[in-house]
Amino acid sequence: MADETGGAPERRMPLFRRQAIEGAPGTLRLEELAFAAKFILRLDPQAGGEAFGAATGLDLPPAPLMSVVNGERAVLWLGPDEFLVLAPEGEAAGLADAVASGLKDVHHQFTEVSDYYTCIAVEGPKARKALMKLTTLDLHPRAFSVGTVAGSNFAQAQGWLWLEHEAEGAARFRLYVRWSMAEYLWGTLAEAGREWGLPEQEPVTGEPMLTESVTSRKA
Amino acid sequence: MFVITCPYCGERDLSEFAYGGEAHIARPEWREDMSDAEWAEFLFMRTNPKGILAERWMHAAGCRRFFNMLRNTATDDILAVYRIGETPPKVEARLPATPSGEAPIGSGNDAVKIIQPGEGA
Amino acid sequence: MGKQPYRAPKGGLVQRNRVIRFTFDGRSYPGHPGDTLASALLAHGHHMVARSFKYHRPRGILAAGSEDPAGLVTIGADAKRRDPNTRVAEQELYDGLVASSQNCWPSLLTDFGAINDAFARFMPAGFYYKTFKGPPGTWTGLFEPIIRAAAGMGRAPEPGDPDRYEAINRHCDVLVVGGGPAGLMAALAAGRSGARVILVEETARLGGSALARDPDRLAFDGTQPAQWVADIEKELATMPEVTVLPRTCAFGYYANNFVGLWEKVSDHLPEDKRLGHLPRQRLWRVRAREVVLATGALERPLVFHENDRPGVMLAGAVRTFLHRYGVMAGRRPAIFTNNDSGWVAAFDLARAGAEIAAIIDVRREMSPQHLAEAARLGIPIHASSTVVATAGYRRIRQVEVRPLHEDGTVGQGGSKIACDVLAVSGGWAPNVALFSQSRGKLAWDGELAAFRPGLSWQRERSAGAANGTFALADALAEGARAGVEAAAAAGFASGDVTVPEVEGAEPGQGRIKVMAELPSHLPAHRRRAWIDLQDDVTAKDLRLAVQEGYSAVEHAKRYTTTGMGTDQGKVVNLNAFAFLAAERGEDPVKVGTTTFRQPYKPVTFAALAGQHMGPHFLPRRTTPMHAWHRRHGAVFEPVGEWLRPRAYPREEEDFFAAVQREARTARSACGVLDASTLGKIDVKGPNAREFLNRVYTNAWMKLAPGMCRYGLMLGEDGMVMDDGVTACLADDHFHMTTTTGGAARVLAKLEDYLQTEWPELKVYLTSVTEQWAVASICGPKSPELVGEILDDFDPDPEKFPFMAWREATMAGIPVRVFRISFTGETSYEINIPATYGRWMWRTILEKGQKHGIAPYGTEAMHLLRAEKGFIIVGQDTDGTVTPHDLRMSWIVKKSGDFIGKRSLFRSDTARTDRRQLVGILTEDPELVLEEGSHIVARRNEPAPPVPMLGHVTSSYYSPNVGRSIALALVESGGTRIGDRLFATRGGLPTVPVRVTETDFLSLKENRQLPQAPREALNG
Amino acid sequence: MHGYNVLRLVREGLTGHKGWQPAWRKAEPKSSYDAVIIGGGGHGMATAYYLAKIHGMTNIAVIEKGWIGGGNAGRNTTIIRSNYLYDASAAIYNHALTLWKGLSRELNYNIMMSHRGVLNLAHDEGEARQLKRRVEANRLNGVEAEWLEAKEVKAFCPPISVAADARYPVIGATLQRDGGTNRHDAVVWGYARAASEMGVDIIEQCEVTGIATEKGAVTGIETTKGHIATPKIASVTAGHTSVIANMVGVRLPIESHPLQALVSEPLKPVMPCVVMSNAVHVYMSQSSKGELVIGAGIDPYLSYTQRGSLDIIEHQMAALIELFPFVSRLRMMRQWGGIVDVCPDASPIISATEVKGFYVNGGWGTGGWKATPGSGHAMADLLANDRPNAIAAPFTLERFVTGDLVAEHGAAAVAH
Repeated sequence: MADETGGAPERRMPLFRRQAIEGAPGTLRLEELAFAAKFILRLDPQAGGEAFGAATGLDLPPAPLMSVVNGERAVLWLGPDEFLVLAPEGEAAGLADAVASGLKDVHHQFTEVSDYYTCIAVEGPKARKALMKLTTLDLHPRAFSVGTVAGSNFAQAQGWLWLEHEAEGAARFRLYVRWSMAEYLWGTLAEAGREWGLPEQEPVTGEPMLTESVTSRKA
Repeated sequence: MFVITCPYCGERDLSEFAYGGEAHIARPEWREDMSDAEWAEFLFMRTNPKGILAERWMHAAGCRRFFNMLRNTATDDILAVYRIGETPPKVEARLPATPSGEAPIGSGNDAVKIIQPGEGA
Repeated sequence: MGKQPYRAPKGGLVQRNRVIRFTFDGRSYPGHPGDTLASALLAHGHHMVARSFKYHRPRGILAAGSEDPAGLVTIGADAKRRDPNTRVAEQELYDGLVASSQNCWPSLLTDFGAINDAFARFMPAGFYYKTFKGPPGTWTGLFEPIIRAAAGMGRAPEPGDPDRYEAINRHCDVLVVGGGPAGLMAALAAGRSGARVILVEETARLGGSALARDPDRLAFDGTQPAQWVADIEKELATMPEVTVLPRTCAFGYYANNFVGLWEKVSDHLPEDKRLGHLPRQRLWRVRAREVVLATGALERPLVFHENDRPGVMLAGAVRTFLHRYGVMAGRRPAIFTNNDSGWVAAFDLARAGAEIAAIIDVRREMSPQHLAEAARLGIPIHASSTVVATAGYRRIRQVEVRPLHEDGTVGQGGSKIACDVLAVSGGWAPNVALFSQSRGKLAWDGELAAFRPGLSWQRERSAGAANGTFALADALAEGARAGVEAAAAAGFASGDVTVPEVEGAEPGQGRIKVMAELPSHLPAHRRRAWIDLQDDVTAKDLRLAVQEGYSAVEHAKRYTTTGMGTDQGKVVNLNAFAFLAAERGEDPVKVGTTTFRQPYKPVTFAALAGQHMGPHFLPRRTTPMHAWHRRHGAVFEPVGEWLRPRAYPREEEDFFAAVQREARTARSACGVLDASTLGKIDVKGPNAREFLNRVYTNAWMKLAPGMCRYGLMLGEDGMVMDDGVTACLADDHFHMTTTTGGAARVLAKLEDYLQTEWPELKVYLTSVTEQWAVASICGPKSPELVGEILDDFDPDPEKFPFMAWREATMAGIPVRVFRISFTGETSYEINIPATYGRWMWRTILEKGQKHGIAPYGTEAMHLLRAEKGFIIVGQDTDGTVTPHDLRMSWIVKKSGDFIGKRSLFRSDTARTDRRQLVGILTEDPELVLEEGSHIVARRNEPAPPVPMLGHVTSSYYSPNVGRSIALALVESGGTRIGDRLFATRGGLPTVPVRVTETDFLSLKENRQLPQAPREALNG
Repeated sequence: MHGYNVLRLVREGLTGHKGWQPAWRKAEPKSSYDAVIIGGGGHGMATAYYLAKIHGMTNIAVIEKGWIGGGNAGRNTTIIRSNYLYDASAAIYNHALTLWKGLSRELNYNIMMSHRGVLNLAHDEGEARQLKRRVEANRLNGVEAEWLEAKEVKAFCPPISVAADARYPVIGATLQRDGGTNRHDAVVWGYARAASEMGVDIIEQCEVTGIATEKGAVTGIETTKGHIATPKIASVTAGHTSVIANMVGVRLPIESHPLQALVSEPLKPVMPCVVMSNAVHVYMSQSSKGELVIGAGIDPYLSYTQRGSLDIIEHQMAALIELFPFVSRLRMMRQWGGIVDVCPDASPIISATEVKGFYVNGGWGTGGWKATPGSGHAMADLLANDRPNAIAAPFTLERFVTGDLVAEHGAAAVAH
């Protein structure tokens, strides 16, 4: 088959088949963001927050559900001793080394999850409403302001929602979801946006399965 | 389908949490002479109260932290949330109305749905 | 039929200038936008629309809303869009609507089922409990099919529903249920405070009872009702935080102020106008800080002989049809009432041009004001009278009225009055369904002779008629107050609301005279006074229930089926409770009510499922190599949420042949398995080893960096829960793997121990399952292949031994290579960052081609591991199996505690004659046992119960052993090696088998496979 | 006994049904009984009936805090089957099934025992493997069971979807042909009527407030209708077993959970049998009245609130539509909840306790209804003879200490 050439390493995101989609103008847009470095940091902020800051130039979020952005790097609060650290793709190795040496005397864990998670950008004036078809989080501007991070279930997929930016009523959310759930979540998000004209995104289904039990059939 | 206040993330829908069973059941230290009955007590025996229960929950879809909660199992009223390792706070429950601890709702007892003579507001 | 003979000359909120057409039972009729199916049918004088459940009696339209128990039809021309049991009073009319009657054959007017009615005296409540008790089988075979065919109502649609549905979550500060006068005021007040408000109205437009009044005789601050409502609606629309939802029913009030709303988005549109981008219906899952219940009141029917004829309607419904829809329910109506509200209906009808046949009032004393008005309008009055009989088939045509004595008997004489509709009013009761669902306690109100909200349980308040406040001015004030208070309780300063001045207020229902069943000249057992019009429960049935001891309200309900119809007794239950109280001679408070359950009215299944149907039903978790698997003909199997390739059948190869080929290739050349789905957990911290020591049954203190170890994890009950290989990355850093299905459970359990049981251990866990795409390459050619695909890598199994791992690169991409094996072959498990997984997989297969590589699926994997006797947790274990039962005692350390250890010493768990895992070889090497076959001691099965020694957990035809193989859990299996036992085969003759060790490949290598005795070969 | 039959019905029909007597006496408590059964549900009534009928103990009372049959008896989805995996379970559930078959005649009360057949679906090879193992165990234990391939499933139950591209395709099912459904209220009323006729006192609206003991033995029971002396007390209060046991300090391995069910609006016959699915997590049958009776899972947390919630129902509906596409436009008419007490091994407790004279019958989890006659039969025997008979022996409390559990998680199946 034509595409069966090994060749140079080829990187494919989970939603590589999916183009960005958009509803009626000024409503809603979905896009899988380009590859970026992601790490899970497990660390007691009391014990190692300063050392982490010294090593990476990043403060840890001062309170739950908050994020800290410094240039192209960001830290998202996931739990009292758990953070998602974001950086441009090229900085992954350097970041890991910096943390390893800067925190070598502090009990911590810095695990690369760049490939574990992908990120779907959900943006536009209807972004909040579209996401509320999937999650029980209160996404009203009074309850979910810019910079907020929350882990929740989005339909049947766990994910991390970060309101990165909002201007003139158009919110830009980033939704971090694990690889294997991306296709499902994309389809469900698109379905939620049908009301505003998002095109239908037929999920990849129809895998052939056996419809009879074949245990121990004879030779 | 109640709302649970995660001690870290705040009010969230029940669907984000995983139930962890009765709280404050310490795993016994291993001893050669521990009796089967003693072990069974840890393994299986539960208070299962109709009333105030100390229980464990994990914020599975959020911060993944375990925490403890006091809940009135007769009404599902959540009375307190506290962190692992903390002692349960003193709480009062809206007490069940009938002697055996019958819930003030949903039983086969008609009295629970309707204000009976002499029952104050 | 172009005319609408019963359309009032003026009035109503329908668009009279537009005509739309609908069909009922195949006949086409005109109607207007704004009509319901009920109002459109009534405009043609069509009262009879249905048949009742049990006796198939003719049924008309009793009420004007969703509370109607009687008027049920099937909607929809297309069998895939068929909606049975739809209330005509609720269905909005649209152009092209197709309705048909149900529960009748061959037609509505001529229904053979009506024969039941002739035998009604032999079919009282619960008759079926006393009959049809023949020998076993007669119920299932004989009586039940007949009863079932007669029961039921409409027919289910065909599969293939073309419509979409969706669910939405929403939080708000104040949820107002009910768009009538009180609800409007509450929403306005709360809205002005800036609070987030949702206002829900069940019908198509706001206004509620204000629209059921003569617009010329009611004004709010001088404005006509419809205009007043429109003004409020306009103001609400300007408030960004207010959401108004018409056509939406608050159907369920759950814990913590969670309220389910059901919005009908497009059910009122012609089928060709239903917009594809909008769903048919929506479920709103609302979490409200405060709730205002302004759900209004429901009118009770009166219980009298022959009160079930089409044309007997609630007086309030008659008014609603007149003022809201511009329809005269009849030209010569009679009114039958026990309170003042029936009179008002009569006056409205008279003013609209009807000739009022009579007002029949059971009371002796009536409002002088009303008497004067009646006299002015020339309406005949029958005071202290009751209807004792009615006549008419398709609609009522006559009532027989007799005087009612103080002692509750009827006098002689009286008169027969011709009429074409009978408007009845038994008084109004607050609609407390949602309040009661919220766990609020009801209070008995003797003056209303009804229950009203008493003690609230949740953060909720009732207002207006729902709270028993019937006078319009008071209801408005109460609604406004409720809105202000609710907003304040939610933290919003009150908005400024002025309650409008009402002109034309009505005095209410006056003093009501409740009689559970109105008397008649007929003896009680001859009277047929309906209480439940849908399920055909009469006063007689309830009396019989009490007589037979089913007098508790729930017993009476269940014995007679009162209130168990699709209306769930919204209006009829009130009479049932009153009747029970009277019959038992007890206070209504003692009798109580049945439980007001969710939903308030029936809610579509698909709306509850929302968008999570069809392709969006459940996630299909897939690996980075999934597309390749699909393109290459993989057959999949669900493993938890994952879909894994099970085999890759080639053309003209069936599944079994594919598995055999894949398994052969894996041992003779090279095979590759997508193992990405295995759970992976990064374990790090100074106490990581101690942690592993406690969670696995074996010891971990000495595992060197660069090496791996297999571990079994138990539950505290000592039973095997999960297994996997853990690699030591550094002294304080490990890479743990779990089974595919167990990943989430294991991580949660490990976190549990760390956070709650052993907080002193410094260990962090992070899931890395999907960080890595994993290809497991095995077979004699695998070292060569691995050497080719990795950069500068020496795969020599001598130097890179079994159970070691190395870091390496593949075309420059860092990978981790594990020398671990689930097949017993030389194996390499390559982990690469997932985004490169697809590329890695293709590279392996391309470069493996010259080595004869074949991808293999989970089925071949299962077979390959069974050839070596390796277990699969969940297949060879079932939650009742210890490591000792698996004869894996070698993996259980003697010293130190671990999860589940103590349980292994319990008296039963420590027994040595438990079922143990052994190999099973059929004496006929070609015979493959069915998994789940049982092992027994004797060839011939005795009569049941047959003593069972165990069962087959895994069974395959093994191409590499060259015969069938099986694993089984067998009682004292370890001591039976070599024994001859028998395997059952679903009733076929048992077959002889040999108990063996489990590593079949070694048995073969060592020539220890048992030889079949002659008799087996000879069959 | 004042018999129920067609002739009598016709006669009464002609004379206004004036001759029917109360089905059971409305008894008030006597000062003492030979035994008191707490709980007027199916199991409690059956216990009383068999105590009186088989063991001749008629000086006994059933006390019920509300109205009889108002707890789980009136809230379950009435599925009857006996296709359990282990010998101990097969024995008790099949014993129950045998009793069910003749119960309408025995009680002279039509319990509408409909042997419509019960399908347990397999959606993957793992399930198929477990179910086939169960079928074989059933066969060897004399329980009617057979394996159907997908196309046979479709033939037996046409509305089911066996689409190959379903998220969880049906690959086969077990069928127990003599399984089915019955009418729950009728069972309770029928037992009550027959027991009352033999002299058993059925005392409603009587709530237990305490249990009196002396030297580790039961002496009486405190109720809202006063003290009743008795040497033997049977707690048959599934759902609330712990509440009663806590009164005498007996610790149990039980947790109580809400379990939900719902019905659709009535329809003409469309579902020919009972269908249960573990993977998709639903089960459905159609009542004689025409409603689709649908069960959901238990709430995962401990609770005694007998009420429905919405989240469980939503998931369940999606699953149901996946399996039975024709239901999407149908409507949920009523939802409710009951409280089930769940044992760690998904098997019941029929046991004496460390308190002499205090016996427990409970822990039936989500599937107690089908056992009703068998449970009552065994419990009566235990109460009368103070030692478990062969059927009850595997279900004593001892097993939680020794580890000899009857792990029926697979066969207990989806909550029902």
